[in-house]
Amino acid sequence: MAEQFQEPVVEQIYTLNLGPQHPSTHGVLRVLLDLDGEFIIKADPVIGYGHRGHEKMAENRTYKQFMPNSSRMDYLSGLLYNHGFVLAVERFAGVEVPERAKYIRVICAELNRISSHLLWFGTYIMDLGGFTPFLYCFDDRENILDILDRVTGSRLTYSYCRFGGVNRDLDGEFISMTRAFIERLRSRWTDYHNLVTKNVIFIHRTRDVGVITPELARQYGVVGPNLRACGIPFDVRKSEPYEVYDRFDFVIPTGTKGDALDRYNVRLEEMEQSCRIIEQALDQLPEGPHINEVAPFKVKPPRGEIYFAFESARGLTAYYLVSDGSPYPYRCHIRVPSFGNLQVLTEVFRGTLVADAISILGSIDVVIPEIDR
Amino acid sequence: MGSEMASDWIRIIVGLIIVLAFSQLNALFLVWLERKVAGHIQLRYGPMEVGPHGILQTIADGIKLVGKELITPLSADWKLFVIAPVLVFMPVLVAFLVLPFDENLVIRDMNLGVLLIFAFSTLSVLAILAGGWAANNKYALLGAIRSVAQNVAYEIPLLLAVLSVALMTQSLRFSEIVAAQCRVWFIFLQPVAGLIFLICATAETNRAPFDIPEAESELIAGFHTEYSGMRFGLFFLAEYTNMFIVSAVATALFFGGWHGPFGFSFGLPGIVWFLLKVYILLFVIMWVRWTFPRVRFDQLMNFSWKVMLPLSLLNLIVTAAVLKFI
Amino acid sequence: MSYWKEIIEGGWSLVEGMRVTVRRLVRPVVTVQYPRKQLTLSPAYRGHIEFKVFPEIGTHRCIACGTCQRTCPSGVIKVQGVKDHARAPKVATHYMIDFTRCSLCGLCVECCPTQTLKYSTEYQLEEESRWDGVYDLMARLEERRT
Amino acid sequence: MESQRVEPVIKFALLEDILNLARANSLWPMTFGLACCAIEMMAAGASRFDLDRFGAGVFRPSPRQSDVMIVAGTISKKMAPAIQMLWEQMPNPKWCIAMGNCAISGGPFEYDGQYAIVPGAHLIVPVDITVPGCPPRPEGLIQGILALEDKITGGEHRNYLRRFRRMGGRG
Amino acid sequence: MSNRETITQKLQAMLPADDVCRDESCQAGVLFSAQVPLAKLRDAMKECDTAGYYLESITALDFEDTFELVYHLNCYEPRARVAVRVLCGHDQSPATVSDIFPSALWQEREVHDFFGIEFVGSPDMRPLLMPEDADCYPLRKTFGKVYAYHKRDEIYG
Repeated sequence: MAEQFQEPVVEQIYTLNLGPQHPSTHGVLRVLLDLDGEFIIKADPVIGYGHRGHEKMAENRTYKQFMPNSSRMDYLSGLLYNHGFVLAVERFAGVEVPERAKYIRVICAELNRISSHLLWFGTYIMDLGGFTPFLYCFDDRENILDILDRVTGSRLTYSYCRFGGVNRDLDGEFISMTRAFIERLRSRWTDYHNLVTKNVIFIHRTRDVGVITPELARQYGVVGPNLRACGIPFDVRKSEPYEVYDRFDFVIPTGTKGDALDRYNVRLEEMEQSCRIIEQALDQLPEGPHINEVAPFKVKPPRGEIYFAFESARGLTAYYLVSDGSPYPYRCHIRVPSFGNLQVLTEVFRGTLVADAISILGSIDVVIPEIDR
Repeated sequence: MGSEMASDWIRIIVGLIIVLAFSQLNALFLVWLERKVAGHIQLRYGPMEVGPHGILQTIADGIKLVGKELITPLSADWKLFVIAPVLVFMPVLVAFLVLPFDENLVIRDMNLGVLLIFAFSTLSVLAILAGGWAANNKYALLGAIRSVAQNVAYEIPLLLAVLSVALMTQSLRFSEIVAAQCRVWFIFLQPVAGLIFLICATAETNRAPFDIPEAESELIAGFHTEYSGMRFGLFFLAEYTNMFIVSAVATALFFGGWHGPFGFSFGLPGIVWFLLKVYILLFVIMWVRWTFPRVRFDQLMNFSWKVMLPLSLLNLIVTAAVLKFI
Repeated sequence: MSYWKEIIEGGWSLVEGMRVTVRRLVRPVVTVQYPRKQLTLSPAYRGHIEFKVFPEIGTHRCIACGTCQRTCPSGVIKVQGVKDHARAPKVATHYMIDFTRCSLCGLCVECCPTQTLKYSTEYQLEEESRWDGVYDLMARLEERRT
Repeated sequence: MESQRVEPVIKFALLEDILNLARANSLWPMTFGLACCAIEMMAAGASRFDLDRFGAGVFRPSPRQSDVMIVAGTISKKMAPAIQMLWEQMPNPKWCIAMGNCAISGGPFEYDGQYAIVPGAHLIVPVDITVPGCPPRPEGLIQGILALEDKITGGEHRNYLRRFRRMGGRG
Repeated sequence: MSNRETITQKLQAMLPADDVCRDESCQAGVLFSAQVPLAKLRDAMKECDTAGYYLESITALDFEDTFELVYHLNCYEPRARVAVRVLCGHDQSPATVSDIFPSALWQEREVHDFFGIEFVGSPDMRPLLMPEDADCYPLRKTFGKVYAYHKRDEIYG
């Protein structure tokens, strides 16, 4: 339907303001829609309402002091960002990490990824109008937050990883709770599939909606589940394996058409893959210290730069650190996946209905303070 | 002549008082019931702290809404803006006039009862359009236009479904329709018409999968974006009273009004059966609301014109054919 | 004929969805009625920072070295100490934290040379104004001890 | 910019009490999440810490129908005028809860060279209750709402519809 | 032959030998980094576009003597990241690449927001993350509190 849409001759364009305060913009995003009736002629997202100046703060704090900021950019996958930042600085400054700490970090990161996907699943169905799955997902998500709260101390913004290991060691209770959670989540898939995936209204709302072709994805730098939905199996955990990800076997789910339904299926399948990773990591969890005691208190990476990419819940995220040998980073640029994912909307929104636009925006799963940094 | 006229007047006044009291209390009860049903479907409690099990919750909401400031936007067309909530609530009250609560418990048993209800229910669409248009808010305008298109699209299959029932009973008088169902309910004779009626009824009252006009995630709050305080309260009460009327008409037409199942009334008076069935139907409407996502606007239209209309026409023809040859 | 098949299939999927919700309707409720029943906190919970009471000396062991004050990314801690005489160890007299600027990162607890800070388990905080969020750890210590 | 409260001319003690009691027990929050605290606000509204039990679970999207604005997250300078406009659009008996350190005082993002955020919601909106924490637990938000209810009815003992004493916090 | 081999040959052919360095182990995360003069920026980008690369990020570094724009490009193959580095003085302004890579549009607007670097030929240069009436360029080292301000060769030797 979008291809044969030509620019209509409209004397007076009806601009609608999907304002900074809107139930389905997941935060403070404003999209200026030029409408012809219900069809969108032009969409122009306006961002910056959540800009907090993280990169400027990185230049006047030490590496260790920038830690709380790292998990507040994308607060849905706070632990993944925290883990990424710590890995970047460790590889840059050459800090040793004991084996057990690596496994603990991977387990907590994958749990955080599942909780981020669960929240996306809930809010996406709420954007389409169904209120109940949102609360079922929050119910599951509360279990993950309990597990992570047990070991990190906070529910959402974790400062759990340290240069050289983790802050606190796992205990038997954590492992049994995680295994119980994974069984519970797997037993609920049949319910969720019956409630949502097989639902005919849901299928009509998502099939062939917001199709992103591989070429469009390449031009706009779309990464993560949205890219894998177009059929390109690109996952940083497989293409540039960091930490211990190369010791687990897991599949990268990919879609075919790249429409909202494929993005939905890819994310559900990814949750299943994360469960498999966690199980393998729990089986291979070695003994030993959870932190490298001799790690230097003040980390001073050598002069030069590092561009460390890792896979957050929304796609390829990268820390580009330039250091002048002092404990203060000279420049810290964070490449954020949702930046490209949101930009592709200017192309995909053209010719769709307002209801479709909300469905596409929900299926692309953007977190606004992550874009605005 | 005088006494007959006098008793008629008394009947009207008493009926009016009962109707006003009943519709208000019933709306308050329905709001509480909806929040409890929604809560328990979503594994939570719903209103609990305000009075035992939260029964005073809707009263607190009502008083708060009365105590709120009524904002009329400067650029709004204030005359229409003020009339719209009243206009949306008035036809809903009139519809109570002909509802068959029991054998003789009808305020005014007209021979065109069914027609009266549907005539007045279309008036509420005009009120929604007036409300949406007068608010001079882009979202309200979109919501109003959508609600007009939706109600027009779903009015026709609704009437055709009712027509097939009227065809069977040769009359539009409620008491005769219900009397004809004393042994076997029409839902067993006309299952397709019953289903169509229920689906179109939920669409008529802007509920559940068809709540496009006040789509929360797309158009902020649809046509009542600009309404605050008791004006919004009136829209809210009108929606729930509309739900009650639609399910009452469905019980009267398809589920055998005040008759017990298959003629055994188990000693319960007619009105108990009638209210029992109405509240079961209301529970189904609420249950549907908390299960399904929202239909997109053009799918809504296709569903009505391409699925509902042909089905109801087919049903009408089949009923006529069957009646002709028996 | 796909027209009819689609209608029937669609209808069946809707009924399937309704079956899921009605089963949840009868399932026990998940809510923890917070003010009446409280969740058991996890052992690692991070409330705002507090002094550890060392049993042997009965009070905190803060020497007002200011490491935590310097390490804190958002400058939350203000500490002052006093020395009895030239060669005596320094002892902290005032220790104030502005909890409304704290990001609970835990750097102060780790960098403290005498390990005298720990996380409190206060999670039900609400104040009237912004300045109520400034806590005096000394006063809290006295309060807790009596 | 401190917008003053319009005090009604005639004060009926009993009517005022009933109205305040009703207002306290049906606070409709406006869905207004800015950053991380919005997720905790959603968690408070979800099924484990159910806000609907206190009548505060109806999250109204439009400012016209909401009574309390929960500022949850960092207020950036670009967002400040929008927040003020939303506050003006709300009908009058309205309250504001500043949830999370960023909304109270700029939180971890406030330092002397900061160019992007407004350090505290009290600079643009009159704040009634602050809930510190980064992010505060959902129980903290429930405590905040209960404290707001006490503030509206003027004291915990005057909220007759609620039969429990508020615990925790300083109380 | 995989994309990354084609792009390394093409860039090597286009640039003098000393400007290009290849680090097979990707210790710094980048396989191949090329120091491109300002004039050749656009056709280096065209090469990457034809070789199937996507633009990952544009970063500007602020030194005392010059700005430096680092274009990171990556393709969907393991270990295939390329860094195209451009030195442009405080007063010079590089050409836009938003017609080759549409994702560059927003990234250039962001760099313009924070550093004030003008991109010649870019369709719209409205502030992206800063408020409309922003007059300062915050990420410059001269603005606000910063730890250090170095020349380029103090860091890159």
